[in-house]
Amino acid sequence: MDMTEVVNAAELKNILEAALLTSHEPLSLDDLLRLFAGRMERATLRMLLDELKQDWSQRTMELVQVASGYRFQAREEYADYLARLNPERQARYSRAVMETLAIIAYRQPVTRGDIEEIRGVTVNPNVMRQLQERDWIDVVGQREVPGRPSLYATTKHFLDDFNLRSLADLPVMEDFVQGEIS
Amino acid sequence: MDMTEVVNAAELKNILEAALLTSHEPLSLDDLLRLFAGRMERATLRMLLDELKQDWSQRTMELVQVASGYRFQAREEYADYLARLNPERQARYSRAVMETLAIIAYRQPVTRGDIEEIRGVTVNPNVMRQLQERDWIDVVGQREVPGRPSLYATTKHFLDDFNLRSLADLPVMEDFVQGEIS
Amino acid sequence: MIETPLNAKIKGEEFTALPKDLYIPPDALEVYLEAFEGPLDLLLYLIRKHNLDILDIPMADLTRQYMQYVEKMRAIKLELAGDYLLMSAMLIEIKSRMLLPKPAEIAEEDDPRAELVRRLMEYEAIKLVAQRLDDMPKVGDGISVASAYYQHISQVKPPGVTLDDLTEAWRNVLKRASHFKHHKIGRAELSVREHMSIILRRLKTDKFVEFTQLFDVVNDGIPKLVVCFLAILELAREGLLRITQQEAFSPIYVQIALDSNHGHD
Repeated sequence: MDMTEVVNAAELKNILEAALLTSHEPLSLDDLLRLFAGRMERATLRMLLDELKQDWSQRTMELVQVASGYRFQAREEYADYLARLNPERQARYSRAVMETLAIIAYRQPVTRGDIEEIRGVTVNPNVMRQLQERDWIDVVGQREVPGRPSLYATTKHFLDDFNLRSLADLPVMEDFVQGEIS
Repeated sequence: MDMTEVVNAAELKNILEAALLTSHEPLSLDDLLRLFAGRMERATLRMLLDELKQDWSQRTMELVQVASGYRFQAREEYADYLARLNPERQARYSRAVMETLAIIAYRQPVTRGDIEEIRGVTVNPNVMRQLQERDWIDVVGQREVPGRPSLYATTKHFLDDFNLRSLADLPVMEDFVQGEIS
Repeated sequence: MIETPLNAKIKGEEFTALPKDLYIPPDALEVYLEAFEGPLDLLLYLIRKHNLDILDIPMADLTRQYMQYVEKMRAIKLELAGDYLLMSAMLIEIKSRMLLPKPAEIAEEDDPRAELVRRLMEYEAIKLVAQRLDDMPKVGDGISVASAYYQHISQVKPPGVTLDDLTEAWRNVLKRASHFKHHKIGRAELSVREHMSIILRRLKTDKFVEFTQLFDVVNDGIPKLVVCFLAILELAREGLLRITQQEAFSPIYVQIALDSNHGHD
C-alpha cells in the first residue's frame, strides 16, 4: 500500500482500526496522525474516528475517548466472562489507599499534611508508594512553606484507568451527610 | 448476561472475539473454555473459532493459531503504518560519520581519498552508506584520475535538515583555526 | 436505636455491627477496631450508630462513647495511634468549652463544635466518594482494552543531529589536521564549493553545457555570478572539468573532464 495512492475512507478507517485494536495504550490524535505521516487533517481524522465508533456501535468493542486519547475496550457486558480468564485478579486496594486517592483526586494539588488533616490520621508512606507505583498520582511541585512539602496530583494514567476524559468526569462529591440527616 | 440463558452462536463468538481482541497473550483452547466456565465442548469451541476466523477473513485482523494458542493479529499490509507509531530512535552517529559529513560539507566536492587524507584514517564504506541513506550526501561526479573515484557533495536535503539556505550559512571557523593552530 | 451499616469488611465479609451478646475473642475485637480508619471514622460510626444529629452533636454522649472504644483498644493492647489520643483531648476540650457560660454576644459560628462538624462532614464525603471510586470499573478490573498482536517492524528513527554537532565535528577535524592552516574556509569559499557541487551535478545530467548556460544572468546578482565563475575556475584547476572552444569567438563548452585513460570512446 502506498500513501501516494488514493485510498478511500474505508481503507483509512481500517488503518485506524488496526492501530487502535493493537495498541495497549490510548492513542492521541497526534499519534493517529503519525499513521498517515502527517498527510491528514485533524478534522478528517476526527470525522473518521466518529465513523469508526459508529461502525462498532453494535459490536463487541467500543471506541472510547479517555484522557490521553482513543482506545477500543470490550463492552461492559463481557466483563464477567473476561474476568474468568484471569482469576487471580488484582487485590483490591485498602480503604486507606482509596481514601487517599479520593482526596488527591478531588482536592488536588495536596500535600501529605493536607491528606492527614482530612483523614485525621497520619499517612502511611506505603500508601503513597502504592499509588505512585500504579502511576495514578505524582508529585507536581512543592508548596512554598517551611519544609517545602511535595504537592500531589492525579495523573493522566489515573483518568485513563478509570475511563475518564477529565477530572470533571469524576463522580460528583455530594454532601451526603446533610442529605441523610435532614 | 447469565450463563444459564440460552445464548446463540453469535453471542458465543462475540465472547470469544472480545477475549481474543483484549488478550496480550495468545489464548489456548483451555483458556477459552474457561470463558464459558467449562460449559462448552472442545469440538464446539473449535467450530466457533473457525467461524470467527471466517467472519474476520476480509477485515483488519486475522485470527491465527500460534504455538501457545489463538490470537488476533493485524494483517501484514498494516505493518508499515503501525511501525510509524513507535519508531525506534537510533543511537547517535559515530564520530567517524559526523567528521566525514563535516569534511564533505566544508570541502566539497571530495573523494573518499580526500576524506581519508584529512582524517588520517580509512573511511569505512558503511559511513558513506549511512550518509547516503540519510540523503545528506550524494555522488556528483568522478575525479578523472586512475580509479575514477566518486566525488561527494552535500544535498539540498542536507541543507533542509540543518535549516540552512546555502552552504554559506555554515558556521565558519577562521578565528578558531588561526588562534588554535598558529 | 438504629444500627447503620458499618462500612467494614473483615476477611471479605461485610461487617455491619458488633454482635452484642456473643463472646468476642480479643483478636476478633482487634480486627473490628482496626477496621476504623482513624478517629474521624470512629466518630462517624458512633454518630450513625447512635443516630446523633451531626449538626447538633451532644458532646457529652459522643465523648463518653468515644472514650469507651479507646479504652477497649487500650485493653486489648492495640497499638493505639496518637491520632486517637489527640482526638480524645480535642473532644474533651470542646465538651468543656460548651460547659462554660455562653456570653450573649457570641455568635452561632463560634460554636466550639463547628470545626469538628466541618471535618466530619468533609471526611464522610471523601469516604463515600472513595467507595464509589473503588466500585468503578477500572482498566484491569472490569475494563479490558484492546491489545491484539501485530508484527513489529522496527522503523528506525534516524539520529537527530544539530548544526552544533556538525561544526563540533569540523572543529575536531581541524584540530587534528594541523596542516589545514592553509585551508581556512570562509563563507566565500563555502559558496564557491557549493557552486562546484551544483555545476558538477548539472554536468552529470547534461554532459555538455555551453559556458554561458551555467550563469543565470537574469536572476543572479553580480556576487553570485562571480562565485559561479570562481567555481568553474576551481573545478578546472582541480581537473574536474574541461573547457573547450573550437575557434576564437565560437561558443565555449564545459564538460566533465575525461581522464586520458578513460573515455576516448
